[in-house]
Amino acid sequence: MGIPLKKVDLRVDAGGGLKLKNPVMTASGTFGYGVEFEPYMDLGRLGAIVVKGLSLLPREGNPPPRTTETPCGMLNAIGLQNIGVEAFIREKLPRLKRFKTPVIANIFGETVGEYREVARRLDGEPGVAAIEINISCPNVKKGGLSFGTDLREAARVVTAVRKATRLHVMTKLSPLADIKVMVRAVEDAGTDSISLINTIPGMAIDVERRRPVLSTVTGGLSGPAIRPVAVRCVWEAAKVARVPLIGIGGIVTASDALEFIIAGATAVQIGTANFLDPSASVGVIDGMEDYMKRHGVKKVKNLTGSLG
Amino acid sequence: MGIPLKKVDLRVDAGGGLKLKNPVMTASGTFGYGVEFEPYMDLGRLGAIVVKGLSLLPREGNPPPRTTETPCGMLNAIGLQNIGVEAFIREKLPRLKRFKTPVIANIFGETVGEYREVARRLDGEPGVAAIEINISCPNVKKGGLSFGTDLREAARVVTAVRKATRLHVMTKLSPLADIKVMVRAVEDAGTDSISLINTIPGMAIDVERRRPVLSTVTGGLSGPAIRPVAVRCVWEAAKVARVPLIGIGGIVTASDALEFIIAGATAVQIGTANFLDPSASVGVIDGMEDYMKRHGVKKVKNLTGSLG
Amino acid sequence: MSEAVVAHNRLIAPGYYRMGLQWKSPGVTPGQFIMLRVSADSLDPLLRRPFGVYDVLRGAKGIEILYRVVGRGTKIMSTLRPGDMADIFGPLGNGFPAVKDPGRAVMVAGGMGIAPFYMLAKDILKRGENAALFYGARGRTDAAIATDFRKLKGLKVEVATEDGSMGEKGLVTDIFGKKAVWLAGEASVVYACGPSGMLKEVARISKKNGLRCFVSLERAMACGIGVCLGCAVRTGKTAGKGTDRKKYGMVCSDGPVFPGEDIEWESL
Amino acid sequence: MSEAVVAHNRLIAPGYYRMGLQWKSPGVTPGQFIMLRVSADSLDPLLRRPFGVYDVLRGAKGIEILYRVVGRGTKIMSTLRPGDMADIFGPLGNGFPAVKDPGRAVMVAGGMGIAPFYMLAKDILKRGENAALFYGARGRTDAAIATDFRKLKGLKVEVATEDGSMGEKGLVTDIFGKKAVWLAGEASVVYACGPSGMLKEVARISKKNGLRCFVSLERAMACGIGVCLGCAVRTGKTAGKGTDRKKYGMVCSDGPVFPGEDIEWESL
Ligand SMILES: Cc1cc2nc3c(=O)[nH]c(=O)nc-3n(C[C@H](O)[C@H](O)[C@H](O)COP(=O)(O)OP(=O)(O)OC[C@H]3O[C@@H](n4cnc5c(N)ncnc54)[C@H](O)[C@@H]3O)c2cc1C
Ligand SMILES: Cc1cc2nc3c(=O)[nH]c(=O)nc-3n(C[C@H](O)[C@H](O)[C@H](O)COP(=O)(O)OP(=O)(O)OC[C@H]3O[C@@H](n4cnc5c(N)ncnc54)[C@H](O)[C@@H]3O)c2cc1C
Ligand SMILES: Cc1cc2nc3c(=O)[nH]c(=O)nc-3n(C[C@H](O)[C@H](O)[C@H](O)COP(=O)(O)O)c2cc1C
Ligand SMILES: Cc1cc2nc3c(=O)[nH]c(=O)nc-3n(C[C@H](O)[C@H](O)[C@H](O)COP(=O)(O)O)c2cc1C
Ligand code: FES
Ligand code: FES
Repeated sequence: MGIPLKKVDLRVDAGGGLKLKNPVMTASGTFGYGVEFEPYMDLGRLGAIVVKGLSLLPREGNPPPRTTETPCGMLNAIGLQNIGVEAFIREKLPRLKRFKTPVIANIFGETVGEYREVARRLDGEPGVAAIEINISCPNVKKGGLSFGTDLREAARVVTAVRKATRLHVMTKLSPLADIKVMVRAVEDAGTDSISLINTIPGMAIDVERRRPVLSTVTGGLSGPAIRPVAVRCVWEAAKVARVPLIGIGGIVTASDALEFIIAGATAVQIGTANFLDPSASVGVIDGMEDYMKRHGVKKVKNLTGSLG
Repeated sequence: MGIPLKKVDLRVDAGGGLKLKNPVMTASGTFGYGVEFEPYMDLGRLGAIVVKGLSLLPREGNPPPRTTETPCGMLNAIGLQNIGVEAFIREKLPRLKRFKTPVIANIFGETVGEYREVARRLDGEPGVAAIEINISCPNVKKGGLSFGTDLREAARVVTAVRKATRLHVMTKLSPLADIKVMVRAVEDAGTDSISLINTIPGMAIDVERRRPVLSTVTGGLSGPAIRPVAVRCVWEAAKVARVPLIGIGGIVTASDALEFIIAGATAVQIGTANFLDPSASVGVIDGMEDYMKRHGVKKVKNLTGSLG
Repeated sequence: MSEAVVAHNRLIAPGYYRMGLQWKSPGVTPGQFIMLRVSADSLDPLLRRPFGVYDVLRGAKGIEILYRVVGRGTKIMSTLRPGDMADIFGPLGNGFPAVKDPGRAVMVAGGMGIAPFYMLAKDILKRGENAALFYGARGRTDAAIATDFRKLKGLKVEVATEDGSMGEKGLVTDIFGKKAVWLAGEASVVYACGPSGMLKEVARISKKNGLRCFVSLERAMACGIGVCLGCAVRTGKTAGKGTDRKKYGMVCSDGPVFPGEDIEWESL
Repeated sequence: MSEAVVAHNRLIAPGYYRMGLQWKSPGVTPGQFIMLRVSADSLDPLLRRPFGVYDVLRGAKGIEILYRVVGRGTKIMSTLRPGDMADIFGPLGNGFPAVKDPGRAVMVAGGMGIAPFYMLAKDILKRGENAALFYGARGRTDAAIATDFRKLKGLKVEVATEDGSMGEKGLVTDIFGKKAVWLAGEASVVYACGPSGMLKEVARISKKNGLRCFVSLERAMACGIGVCLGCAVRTGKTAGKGTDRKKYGMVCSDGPVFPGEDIEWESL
């Protein structure tokens, strides 16, 4: 590292057969089913596309209001509204798989059995490269975070999904989990990689009306506000993890993304920033390339865990 | 509540003999030893002043850099630099106690014994109204957060301090604690009130140098960025708490403070906002009074837990 | 997303501004909106703010928006000056549907809800159709923003103010309600935009009188393109093609304009 | 804290601005600084930014600062226009100590470190004492900000640029080092401000030559008044009155000016 370069290698290996042309994915729930972004960018440039959380049956989500802005962040309580795994495969996947970008299906269930069934349905579906298990959604009554903060439950979900599919299995952690032990638990249950963090539970009150802003009272905090917490979580996970880590939380610029990679992540996901600029992730990829050229870093994978 | 009022009652009873003329205190570590703010405001207007964390012996704190800005927040890793409890009593207290504002001593120890000794030294010291036990500082190697996330350790510290003093005992929780059970644990150990939250552990990386920004790698995140998380913590605590709660985290305006009170806090503390404006807390008091007049709320205590 | 240049940013009534934005915009349908990033150098306010397109600049060289300062974002916007850059995204949403041969197109606007109607009114008049605007404001000052509409030849404008300082004293739904039967006789189509209480009432009156009615809704928005699923509104009939799995419509992408009868008004 | 009005905000060299702030300021000692809140309507950037006082406006009607755009905060500042409000807090810090009968006051400035010396130079010259400025910049463009100093009658100005495009080619410590012996003979006092590597070298040269030396340090600051304990710098001798408990000095309240020999340079 040192001499400026003309060409750099952005490829990363996220383990379990998941190879990416660059380390920048879009985060679940912030990029729809991917196809909505076609008018605004070249989807083929992305490292991977993680689609909105899918459940076995369609879910209608929570009543509005579902989002509100907070300082440098936002709260959401979408409640995993989605068209269901069948409709996804039928209606969205055919279009999505035409791009040279791996599609990662984020999945959710209210019971371990539901997680398993969604995974089974996706297994072997051409065009699906990996499954991201969401055990960290704070916005649903059943499932979600109740699995994500309990070591035994988390392991049960991962084991069940692992058995149901030969696809790469990525497990998405909550910042509320005891990171180090949770990393071990999901690794032992067979996850191929770990993504973190999901949103941080938070709430906002409309003081004029003395009512919660969100219909569900609490929601999940995302955006730049949470970045320092997310980087710390990745750094803690990196101390013990044996599988690749995917860093998520408040990334807007290449510099933000590099914080995660230097802290120990192999790749990153861009969430809320897609709302500020639908092509934010392309900007991050370009900026990362610039950085590497400037610093003479030939392979982005050499940056992972390079904190001095 | 409803008809606009000319006069309102801002007094609150924080329990355990701690009565305040209004619910707005300044948070530990952001208001020095209080006296530094004399040139900028009337210290007599504050509900209470919580001074910088005191230890048995002076502490020199962590090497610099100790702070850095983050989106709508800041990270600090001061490491509890302080002049020690003796010097505080000798040099700062005489001046501070001349104001008609209760002084709350925030205390810290590396062992349970040290907490007890600091508390004992403050007990009966005229001019000290309460002790706030900091079991939630993320910036010290020993003590601090290691007590704050372990139910048994937390209870041991509170029990020891409780026995060492007849002063009001306030226990300050970390957002990383399992809030509901921690509330119970410190209540059972005899705390008179609970303040929350302390900073959220976070980190920032200087990507150009591939080095942590803070000398200690991780630090504590404070400021508006964390407010939604803090309000949620207070709301969760309020569901189970029997003692008064003091809300802390990202308060800048009266509206911010009211979120905490409506969520269940009896009083609040202003931290990072003191750096934006040294008289921020007076602005919060005035704004709160305005709000009450406008909404016809006679007593601020009627707002506590008034979330509809 | 797209860099635009502020052409003008004029105070037109206390708290109300009209901002021209030079911008290579694709064609705009009346009723569509844009999302503006308030500050490029700051992450607070974080999210883009949605604004209806008020007009298209001469030669389609950009657009104009009409906005009221209500919070921090719009306050910051009001400090922008000609030549400043502004980051806009759009046009977004469906816009008002053109209805074949309406006897008369009736626009019912409450407060800021008047914004998307200027372009609509011009379009309708250009097509040689009849148009009327019912406008409700709090008082004379707010009502001043309707001045431009009075200059549109052929547009009937009726105003109601809550304090009676201009036009009739009362709500816009009062003056609209009085004329509804007569309008129904003309087989009019109703377009409404404003606070949801008002829209509900317009939809009710329209339905009662057999008037086709389209309402333009407002919701806090994060993405503006139907992907965050944040701006949900409970819809009945338009809920997807024969399935029951899409009970919520997204104001940004399924709307902001919905047939009045498709909204579950109790849920708003 | 205090509302000030922007009197002017002039680009004086690429990236460098001088901003006048009308403000009922208390008296300012050269070397003191103010903290400016970059945006009143935004919480990002959150913290105030510190700037040395460059000059006092005529009739003490305010102050002037000289700043370089380096990041978001200063970028936003550069967009402020005359008449805009600015929220400032200060003056803060100790300022340069006046030394009794110095043979000559020598100012050594690196880059932006020149800012606090304009006021100091004027004060020294007004007292009828001798003054010299050694100034180091990267190149001609940066060196342009020293223009004002050349107009101060009686001030000797020597410039070094890294690229040799103005004055001598080299570092400011080179030109200062060459004159140090001679200056020592005049019993001069040295004031230095700039990057810490440069300050360390100035302190070393001064010590070697028996020159009294004061350095003005920079640190990221949150509070500016010694309460957050964030801007710590390891000091040796000035560490409090005979106790060892205060090994860190606070740049904002114990400084920004420290005797050169009191800083533990290895820790910077
Ligand atoms: C499709 C659409 C078209 C719109 N067209 C116009 C227009 O042409 N002219 C105009 O002046 N306003 C319009 N609005 C409303 C405008 O978006 C809000 O006034 C603006 O976002 C407020 O931003 P702020 O930062 O000033 O206020 P904030 O400080 O964010 O909030 C102040 C108030 O505005 C409300 N608000 C905040 N964000 C939104 C939002 N996204 N949508 C609705 N209300 C919000 C808040 O609940 C609060 O009551 C439109 C909204 C939508 C959804
Ligand atoms: C006592 C004191 C006096 C100063 N006087 C002047 C002056 O007269 N003119 C002038 O142009 N600058 C001066 N500075 C530096 C000035 O404060 C920073 O350039 C400014 O805060 C950068 O803000 P930003 O948002 O543009 O940059 P950021 O985006 O915050 O950061 C850009 C770069 O500036 C550095 N920086 C950020 N904050 C500070 C800080 N508080 N102090 C030092 N460096 C920082 C960062 O590390 C980074 O390298 C002074 C600093 C101090 C401590
Ligand atoms: C509107 C919204 C919807 C989300 N939906 C999902 C989801 O369906 N599944 C999931 O695992 N995470 C979901 N997330 C979490 C994001 O994927 C991401 O973990 C989080 O927002 C933090 O990243 P950010 O700060 O870059 O947004 C959602 C986030 C937002 C803002
Ligand atoms: C610079 C700094 C120093 C702090 N020092 C202490 C301390 O000594 N003891 C303590 O209990 N909390 C300390 N805190 C935490 C604050 O009291 C408060 O809990 C936290 O900052 C959240 O509130 P805020 O967002 O309003 O700042 C410190 C915070 C900051 C920013
Ligand atoms: S604003 Fe995101 S779906 Fe409408
Ligand atoms: S900036 Fe807070 S102590 Fe110096």
